[in-house]
Amino acid sequence: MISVILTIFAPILGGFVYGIERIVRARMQSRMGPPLMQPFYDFFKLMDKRPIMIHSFHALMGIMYFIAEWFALAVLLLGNDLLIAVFFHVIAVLALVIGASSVRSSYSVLGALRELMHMISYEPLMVLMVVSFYLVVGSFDIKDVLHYNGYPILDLPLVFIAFLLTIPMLLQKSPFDVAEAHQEIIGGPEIEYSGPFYEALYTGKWIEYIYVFTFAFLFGGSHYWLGAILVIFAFLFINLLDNSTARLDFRRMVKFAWIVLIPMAALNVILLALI
Amino acid sequence: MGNKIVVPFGSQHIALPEPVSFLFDTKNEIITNVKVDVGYVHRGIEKAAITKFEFTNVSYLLTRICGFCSITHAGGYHHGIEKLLDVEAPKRAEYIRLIITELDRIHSHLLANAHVAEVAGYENLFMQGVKDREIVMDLLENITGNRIQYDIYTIGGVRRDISKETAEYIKKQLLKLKDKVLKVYDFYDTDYTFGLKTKGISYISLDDAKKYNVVGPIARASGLATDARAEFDYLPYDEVGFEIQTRTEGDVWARNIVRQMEVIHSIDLILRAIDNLPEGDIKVKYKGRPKGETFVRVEAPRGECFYYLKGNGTKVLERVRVRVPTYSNIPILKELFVGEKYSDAQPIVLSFDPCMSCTAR
Amino acid sequence: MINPNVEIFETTLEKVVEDIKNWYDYKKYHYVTINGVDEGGKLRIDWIFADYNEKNKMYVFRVTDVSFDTLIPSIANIIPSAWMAEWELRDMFDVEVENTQKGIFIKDPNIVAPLRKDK
Amino acid sequence: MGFFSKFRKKSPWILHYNTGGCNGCDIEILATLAPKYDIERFGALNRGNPKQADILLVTGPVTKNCRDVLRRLYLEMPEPKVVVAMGACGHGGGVFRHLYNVENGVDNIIPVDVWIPGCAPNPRALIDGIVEAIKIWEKKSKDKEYMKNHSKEMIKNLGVNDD
Repeated sequence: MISVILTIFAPILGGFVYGIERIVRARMQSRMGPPLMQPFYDFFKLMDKRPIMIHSFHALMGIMYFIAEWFALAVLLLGNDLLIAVFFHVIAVLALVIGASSVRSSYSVLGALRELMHMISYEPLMVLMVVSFYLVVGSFDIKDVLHYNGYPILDLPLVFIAFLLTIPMLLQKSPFDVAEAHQEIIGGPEIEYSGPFYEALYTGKWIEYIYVFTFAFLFGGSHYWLGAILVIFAFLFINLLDNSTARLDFRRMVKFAWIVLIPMAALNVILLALI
Repeated sequence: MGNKIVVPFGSQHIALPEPVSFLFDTKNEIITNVKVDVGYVHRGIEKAAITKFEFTNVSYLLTRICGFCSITHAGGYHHGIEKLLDVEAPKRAEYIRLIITELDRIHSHLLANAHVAEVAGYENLFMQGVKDREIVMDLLENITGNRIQYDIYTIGGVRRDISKETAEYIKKQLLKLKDKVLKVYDFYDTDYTFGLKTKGISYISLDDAKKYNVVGPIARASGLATDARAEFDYLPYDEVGFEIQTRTEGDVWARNIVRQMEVIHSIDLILRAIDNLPEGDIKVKYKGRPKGETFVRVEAPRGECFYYLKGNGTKVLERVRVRVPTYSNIPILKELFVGEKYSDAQPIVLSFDPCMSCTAR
Repeated sequence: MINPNVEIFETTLEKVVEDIKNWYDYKKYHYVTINGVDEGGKLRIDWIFADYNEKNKMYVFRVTDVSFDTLIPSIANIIPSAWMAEWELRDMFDVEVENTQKGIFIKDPNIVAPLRKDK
Repeated sequence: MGFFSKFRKKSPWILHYNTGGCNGCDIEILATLAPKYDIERFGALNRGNPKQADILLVTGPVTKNCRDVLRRLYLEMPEPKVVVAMGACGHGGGVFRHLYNVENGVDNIIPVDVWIPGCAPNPRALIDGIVEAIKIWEKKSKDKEYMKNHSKEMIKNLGVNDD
């Protein structure tokens, strides 16, 4: 029941997470920052703008991104296979990529290509993480993970660290905000969306927050307090990282993911399988 | 990624405060060719200075060439026109001019450095840099009455004096600023990701810097010790002990470091200037009309600024020629892009601290 | 009057490139800019240089009485950064300079040679 | 959409374009983003993207080379939108009035709603101008101006007949 409510209200919850994040970021930069409700103000403003679309397919792909993102979250929360949730997330990002590369703007096309680089970097790791959950818990089902009596974080410390360092890639945060890169390609894939269509992307991002932090929560197993601590830790950590790093090149991101993060997670999985 | 994508950078772009257009041909995000258009800001100031304005008012026009180095333009013009009129500003006025010029340099350098951090994706460093800069802006507002366009120069002196209390206030605030600047300096110097983004990018060798006649912090970052403050007599820099700051790395990182070093040196210069502030008038009367011609070099925050003035004994000058620092740095900037990544293009452009409104006038 | 430390080399349009080539040493001198002055129907062009080592010292190669329809030689192959000043000279005075194009600053075809007094 | 208009005044996204000013105003815009003035308190962000912007912040006299870019940016912004002209140069050219390459002010090219005086305007003046712009923006949105077509006169002024 709680997961149904969580799924339905995921955009709203994600909006609040984003609002908190904007305040935290502003305070870290010694600013006041916007009010907590700011993302919703943005949301309602965008709804009232005149809809301008490049072509209908482009707009459709923007909405597809939002729907697939929500669907991935629903699959994740409503107790289906974790692996399927990961694949639905891939579909969501692919919709974004296809939409972005269907227009002529070079920023949009560059952003789409960079978004693919993001996928190459983090998707193998997501799959590895799900597999490691299977090895620990013995099931792909979220319910079993949440009822697992041990502490997955103790079995999977390296996977957790690798996942922590992947969050900046998933949520477009500073060392790896390559696809969004506001000062380079002005938002990348989202540049050509406007008004209500941009809204779909904007809220899709909020859902992604919930999607990502759910995974962080799973590392607590049945100990929900541990999960909550891990989520708060992950939230603060990525904000700190966001505020203390410069943006790196996409080549460096892919290298980092494949040379450091994936071997690290794989090592954890191998050790787990041996023991 | 992508066989050949043409990426426009400007004339409207979030990383650029002013209109300049670069058109990059990229292949896998590596730049293979570049087209530059610097003419967006051309307003025709040189023409207006010799037709519409009398020599007493030209200064107001010339300071509005650029908001960053407005005081340098006023300095260059007034140094030249005072030569032509054969007046000499009193010592106290010269010192006040020096103080304002150096304060202007500090705020310009801090903003330039912060902007490089911003386009490198390091938003927090931008915020910290600009936060410190507000101290200087307060000082400037305190002394001159405005934050950006000061117009404190007048022929034969300055408009406003620095009172004893203000001098004390400046000293106190500058010492505070120095601590803060040293803190941020540490970040520019040692931050790992910022180093990854800036070290070794767009390297200019000493030989290239000389061949292309690079000026300002860009030249000094390559080890070329050129500075109009040392090479031309226009303000009492010798008396306050000016030294040229150089680095030898010649990349984006070194340019930031040079600017940061200059900020600290400028703070020292101002402190010394305030300690030795001579007593006396701040303005002398002049008479006559400008006649003859003169060449002036002054140091703007971005480098050497050249002025040529020619008067013919009437109220209106015959020729005003302004050659600004970015003007002589654009040729090498154009050469630097080829072979660099597109994601490094913004730090490269901003590390030159380009001033298009100066360049096109 | 003129600054006491400015050294002026009077030369002619045919010889100026040769003169600069023989004199210029990029390790010692610093190219500043090219400046044109309209002296009542005739153009005066200065090639201005400064010294890295000597304080206040400047050198000027000066060609006077250039009519507006002569071709002005380019020094861009001696000093690679000189092209900008040459392009600007062309825009501002509507004179022909070797290897230049119109339109670095002035793109409107209605505006011709703003710094010339007869236009 | 009366309900949504309630939230309108809290999220102005800014597009900034310099049309040939002296940078002074642009420095102040950067200062406004920075900690001391922090315009994000009001929800304002510097988006740099005409398609997602609500307020067009123009600085400087419009030079002839910048004119077309400015016009295009204005047309690319979806309605409702507000134009703010910042600085003395924007008001009829300022010190650059009647120079040969200058178009004398922003309102010769696009319709302007708010003027911010000063050379250069203080960041406080800029914030005040943005607040003023938000009021006009709200009114425009209530009048559903974005549902109407541009008047013939304005289309002529913008020169988009043959675009």
